[in-house]
Amino acid sequence: MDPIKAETAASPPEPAHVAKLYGEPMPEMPKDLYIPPDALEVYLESFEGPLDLLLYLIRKANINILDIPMAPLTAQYLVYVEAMRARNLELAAEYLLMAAMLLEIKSRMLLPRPKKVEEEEALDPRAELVRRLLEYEQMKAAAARIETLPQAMRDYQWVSIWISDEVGERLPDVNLHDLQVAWLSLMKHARMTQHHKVRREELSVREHMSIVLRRLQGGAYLEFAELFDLTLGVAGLVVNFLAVLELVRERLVEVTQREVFAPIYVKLAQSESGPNDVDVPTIHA
Amino acid sequence: MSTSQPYTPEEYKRILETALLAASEPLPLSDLKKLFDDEFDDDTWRVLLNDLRSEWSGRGIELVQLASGWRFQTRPEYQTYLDRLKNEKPPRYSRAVLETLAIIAYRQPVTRGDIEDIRGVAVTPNVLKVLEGRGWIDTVGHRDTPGRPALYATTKRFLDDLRLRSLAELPPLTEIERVMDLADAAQA
Amino acid sequence: MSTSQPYTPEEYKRILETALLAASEPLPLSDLKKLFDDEFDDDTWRVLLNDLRSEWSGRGIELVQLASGWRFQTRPEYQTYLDRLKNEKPPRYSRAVLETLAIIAYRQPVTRGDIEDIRGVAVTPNVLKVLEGRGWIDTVGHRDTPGRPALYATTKRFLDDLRLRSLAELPPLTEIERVMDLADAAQA
Repeated sequence: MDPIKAETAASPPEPAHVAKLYGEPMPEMPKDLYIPPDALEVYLESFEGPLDLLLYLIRKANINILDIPMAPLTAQYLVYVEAMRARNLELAAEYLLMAAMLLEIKSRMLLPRPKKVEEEEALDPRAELVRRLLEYEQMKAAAARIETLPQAMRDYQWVSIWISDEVGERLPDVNLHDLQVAWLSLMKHARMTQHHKVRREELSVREHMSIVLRRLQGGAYLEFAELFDLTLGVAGLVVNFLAVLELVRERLVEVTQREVFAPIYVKLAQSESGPNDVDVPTIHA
Repeated sequence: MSTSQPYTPEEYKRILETALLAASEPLPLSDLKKLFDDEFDDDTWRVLLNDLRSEWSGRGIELVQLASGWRFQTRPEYQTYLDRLKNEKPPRYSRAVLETLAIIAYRQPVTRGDIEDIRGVAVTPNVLKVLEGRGWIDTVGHRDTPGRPALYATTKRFLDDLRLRSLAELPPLTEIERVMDLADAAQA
Repeated sequence: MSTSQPYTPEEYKRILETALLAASEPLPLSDLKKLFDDEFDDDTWRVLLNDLRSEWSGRGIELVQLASGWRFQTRPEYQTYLDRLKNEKPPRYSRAVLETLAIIAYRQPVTRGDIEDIRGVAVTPNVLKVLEGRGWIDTVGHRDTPGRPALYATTKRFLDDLRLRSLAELPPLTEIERVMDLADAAQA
């Protein structure tokens, strides 16, 4: 039997078990409180402690928690504790402590109330017990509420896709600003030694130098005209031409022509034949 | 896609989505902002995230905002299917664990002694270990009393796992409080 | 969605997608089959999975089939964004590497000697290896001088990675020098 279920089942008031005013005897232990002996162990162990057991007894008997009849409650409590002891259950010290507390409250309730001392309700010996019972009941209810909240792993899953890091090692990012800064520091350094004036136009010339050199890779001979990309427009062609001239000037390419009006060929400057082996006329710009 | 920046809102959203799908933890806005060089104001971010959230409506996973950030999670309606793939059942916590958790959640920060006072029984170390192991509680300090007992509180992870954005979203204790009000009234 | 079975192919696909998104390991077909009471033949499964795969094309994550099963994973192109969320600082190239790259970009084709002339210090082979390894520079020829030194130029990959259409889009040097003049003026 689950004490929580039993507690809920007890909530609609059953007239036979309605609590009387304190001082009157409690009704007999309800029949459904009877526990088969083999189940007793499991049942008793399902209580979370003396407060839980007391709450169960109070709710089961439909007692007003604010006006607990101490005598019958204490009696019932002791029955359970005795049952636990008889079953050799490892009885937590708290159960015995609570038993002592209940007996103490009960005895203080039996003392005649000192009426002359102007009605001090605070002196009700049950007050502290009631406070603890209510607080525990509140937290017990809160625990049950929390359990109903959707819970990760139980009611839903987190999504965490596999990260495919084929790249492996993380490569540094470089952006234009980095290049700008690098160049700036170079120029600063250069200024201290000599003055370098680099014009913007030069860059595109140098880009075309790289392009032409790439096309000549592998020792290919290209006809001069083939070096020019007609889609570049006039300005582009001029840059293209300047690039070829610059390549010649820097002796990076050789331009050859067998005879006047024969096709002009361009190839990478070669050294297999030796730099001084000039058996064809070389045009130097 | 390269190291430089993308251009269209679609591209921003794809990157954002990918980051959120791949994250192993909820991502706070401050982290999401690291994704792009461009700086958007918070309103733009909200639009971006809400857009993404509505793109996913009606699917099996949803974008949620939690205590510690944004995260994708499966919708509870799909759990019944996902359970079929699981070999083990999710942990079910004992009443001792749940009550301890409730006390820490609603009364934090509390010491083990506080918990024992409320529950009326000793708290076994195992109960606290279960909750710490799940990352739901941790020690936030020590009370300045003899023995300097540890003070426990719930973590952001606890809120995240229960889909709460803050402790204020915990179920209110009103029902029980109503009972207590009645008690006061009865005494008066 | 309830415990009863879905009806439309769309619903099947949504459940399948959700299971694959939530899985922490690749899911073999034998596992995926547990999702539904209905039994499909392997062809139907293939269609279902391929459909799902194409739905995700063009996104930041993709459905892939591995030896051990199916799983969603991020596309490598998005790695650079995901890296930004990691706490560790992004690696940086040394000043030597960046300056060498700048010289090759602006003055190409250049030899190692040219670079050394401009930088005023020796260029270690490692610096050029780093840039070649990244695919940002290569040898486009040899200068016809004693020793026939290699001529370095930037590659198309370099332009792509920096999202440039041509070298002409590099920050013009005039601008850089104006900045420098301003800096000098400010110092003076």
